[in-house]
Amino acid sequence: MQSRAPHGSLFGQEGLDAILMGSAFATCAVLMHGDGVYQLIRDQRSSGTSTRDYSVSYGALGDYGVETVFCVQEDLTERRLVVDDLVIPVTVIDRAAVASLLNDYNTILDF
Amino acid sequence: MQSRAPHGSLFGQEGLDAILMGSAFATCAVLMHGDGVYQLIRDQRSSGTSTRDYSVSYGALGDYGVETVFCVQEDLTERRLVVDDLVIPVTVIDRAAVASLLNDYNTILDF
Amino acid sequence: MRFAITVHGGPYTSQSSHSALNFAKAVLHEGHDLYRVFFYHDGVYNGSEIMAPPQDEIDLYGEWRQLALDHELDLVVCIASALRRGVINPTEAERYEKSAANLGKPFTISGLGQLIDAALSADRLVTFRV
Amino acid sequence: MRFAITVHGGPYTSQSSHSALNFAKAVLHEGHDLYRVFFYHDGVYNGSEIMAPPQDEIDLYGEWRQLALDHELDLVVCIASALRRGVINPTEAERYEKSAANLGKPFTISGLGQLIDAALSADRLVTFRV
Amino acid sequence: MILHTVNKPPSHAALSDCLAVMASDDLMLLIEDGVYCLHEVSGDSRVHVLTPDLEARGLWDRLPAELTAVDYAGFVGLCTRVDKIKTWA
Amino acid sequence: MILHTVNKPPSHAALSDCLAVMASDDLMLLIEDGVYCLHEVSGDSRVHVLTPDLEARGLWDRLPAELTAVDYAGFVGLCTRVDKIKTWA
Repeated sequence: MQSRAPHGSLFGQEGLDAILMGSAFATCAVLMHGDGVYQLIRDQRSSGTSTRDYSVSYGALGDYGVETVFCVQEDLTERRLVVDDLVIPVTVIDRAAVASLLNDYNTILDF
Repeated sequence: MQSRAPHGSLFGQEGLDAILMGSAFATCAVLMHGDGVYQLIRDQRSSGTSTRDYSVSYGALGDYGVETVFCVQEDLTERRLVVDDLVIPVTVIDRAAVASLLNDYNTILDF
Repeated sequence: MRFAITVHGGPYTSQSSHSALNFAKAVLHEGHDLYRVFFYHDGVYNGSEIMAPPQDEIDLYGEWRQLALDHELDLVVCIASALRRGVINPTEAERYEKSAANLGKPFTISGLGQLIDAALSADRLVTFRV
Repeated sequence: MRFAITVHGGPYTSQSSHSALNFAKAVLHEGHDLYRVFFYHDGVYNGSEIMAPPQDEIDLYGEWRQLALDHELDLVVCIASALRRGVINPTEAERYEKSAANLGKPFTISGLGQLIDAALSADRLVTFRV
Repeated sequence: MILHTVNKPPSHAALSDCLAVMASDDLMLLIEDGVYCLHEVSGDSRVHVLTPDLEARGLWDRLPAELTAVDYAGFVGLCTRVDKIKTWA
Repeated sequence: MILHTVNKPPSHAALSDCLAVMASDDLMLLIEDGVYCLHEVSGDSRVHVLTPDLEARGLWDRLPAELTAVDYAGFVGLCTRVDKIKTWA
């Protein structure tokens, strides 16, 4: 579960590394929660900040066997984002559905 | 200007160190802003967390020549605090008065 | 029951190291197993043996070290997190031609697979975040 | 005009180091003086010469080092912040009986008075926070 | 059944994010700076508070009656009562 | 006259804390994750936005017309126009 904006801190980038590693050993899904959805915005160009643009690596999740990337509709709306703004296809759920999603998995890795 | 809660991070403790050092060289005042007011709550006992209780060091500010410790009334009210809850006497100002306070000093050190 | 712990915060900077240490002691005191403590993000700084905290503050590296020796704990710093932050053992110091190494025993450097293994092998994974 | 910069964030972990470096370059490029860069809190980790970031990422220590050499900058890490976080030079390593030192040149270790001096001596102090 | 830990004061999104997705039989534990949230969750019997963090912040005498104080052993005990732990920060 | 920098997204208190104390002739610069606040301050001509941070976050084409984009040289220039800098984080 990713909850931080990219570039400002390394949590998103190191969180994605953990997701990619986890998918090699178990069935994984990713929930981009709250500010975490910012990580998926298209056309990030970080040459001017000297940080790494790792958003393209989300495109590789499918190859790693990650089933689904979830976003919360309310998180998108509050941030004036729509699914077409994002670098990969996502499954949009209502905030009310997050509780049951968390129940569907054995372990939660938080970043 | 202190803006973080104590114990959870080291910003408050290291910020106070900077205030004490600064008072040796220049006229200083301290504004405990937002969550920063939590640093002044009485009777902090940190033996169970293994963090340092530095709140008592605020009592030494007067000896170091720090003129005034300011708190914002709205910050206190939102946190259900009154001046009697605090470890030192403070000067309470309205949020509307912060702008002119910032203008009264040459440099602002933020923590 | 078998526990695993992940620590994300740097020592002293964030309370997460203190909390994780106190939680680890309670896990062991309550008679549970502690499968591994995995240090990720700034948590890897906990493994530096060259920290010199003030005498009246807790020695976090020393506390982790003693707890691990007393209970044969597996303390692992993530290699990717550690390399970029300058927490390295003599092997990595030589490989990357660095002037010194600072990772203290019994901390070891390993990959993210150790985090996934801990998450899958333990009954409960508890993360201490910044 | 004379600038001073304070950095609170750890390298890579927080963007504040990247931002401070880019800002410092712009200050110099625009023809201003840069009186001092003072590293406080986790900012002191910027002075570690044993960081080994991935090859395709910026080498923050190396960039600070080169900028300081090119422009005779004063890069100071706060001694109190640095000691507790394990960023030390050979003198401190000996004093505290530590196995290694990791502070790279031209970074120096000094007291908080250097921050106050920078705040008073510079026309503008800019802080890069976490 | 999930144990949710919250370690940030009410000025951060952590508490409201947590409350928005917490199930009725889930448990919450306020730790670190999360203990400043105690007024915001008064009356919610799902909520526990870590005593050492409460004492460190001078809030020991402010605990609302409906909340349960636990020490680190109690924190471990809460973990054994649930299936997994979700952290909000 | 003060330059206020904000480096956190709207989910944090930094922006609202800043707006609450900003004088009418002060300036604001959104940097780092602060650039996500651009919708919240649209129409406020005191506000500047750091271009490299905007580009890094994929927001370059979303800048409201009333806001001014500046590069790092422009950031330095803003510092010379004010008496001091206040940072919100």
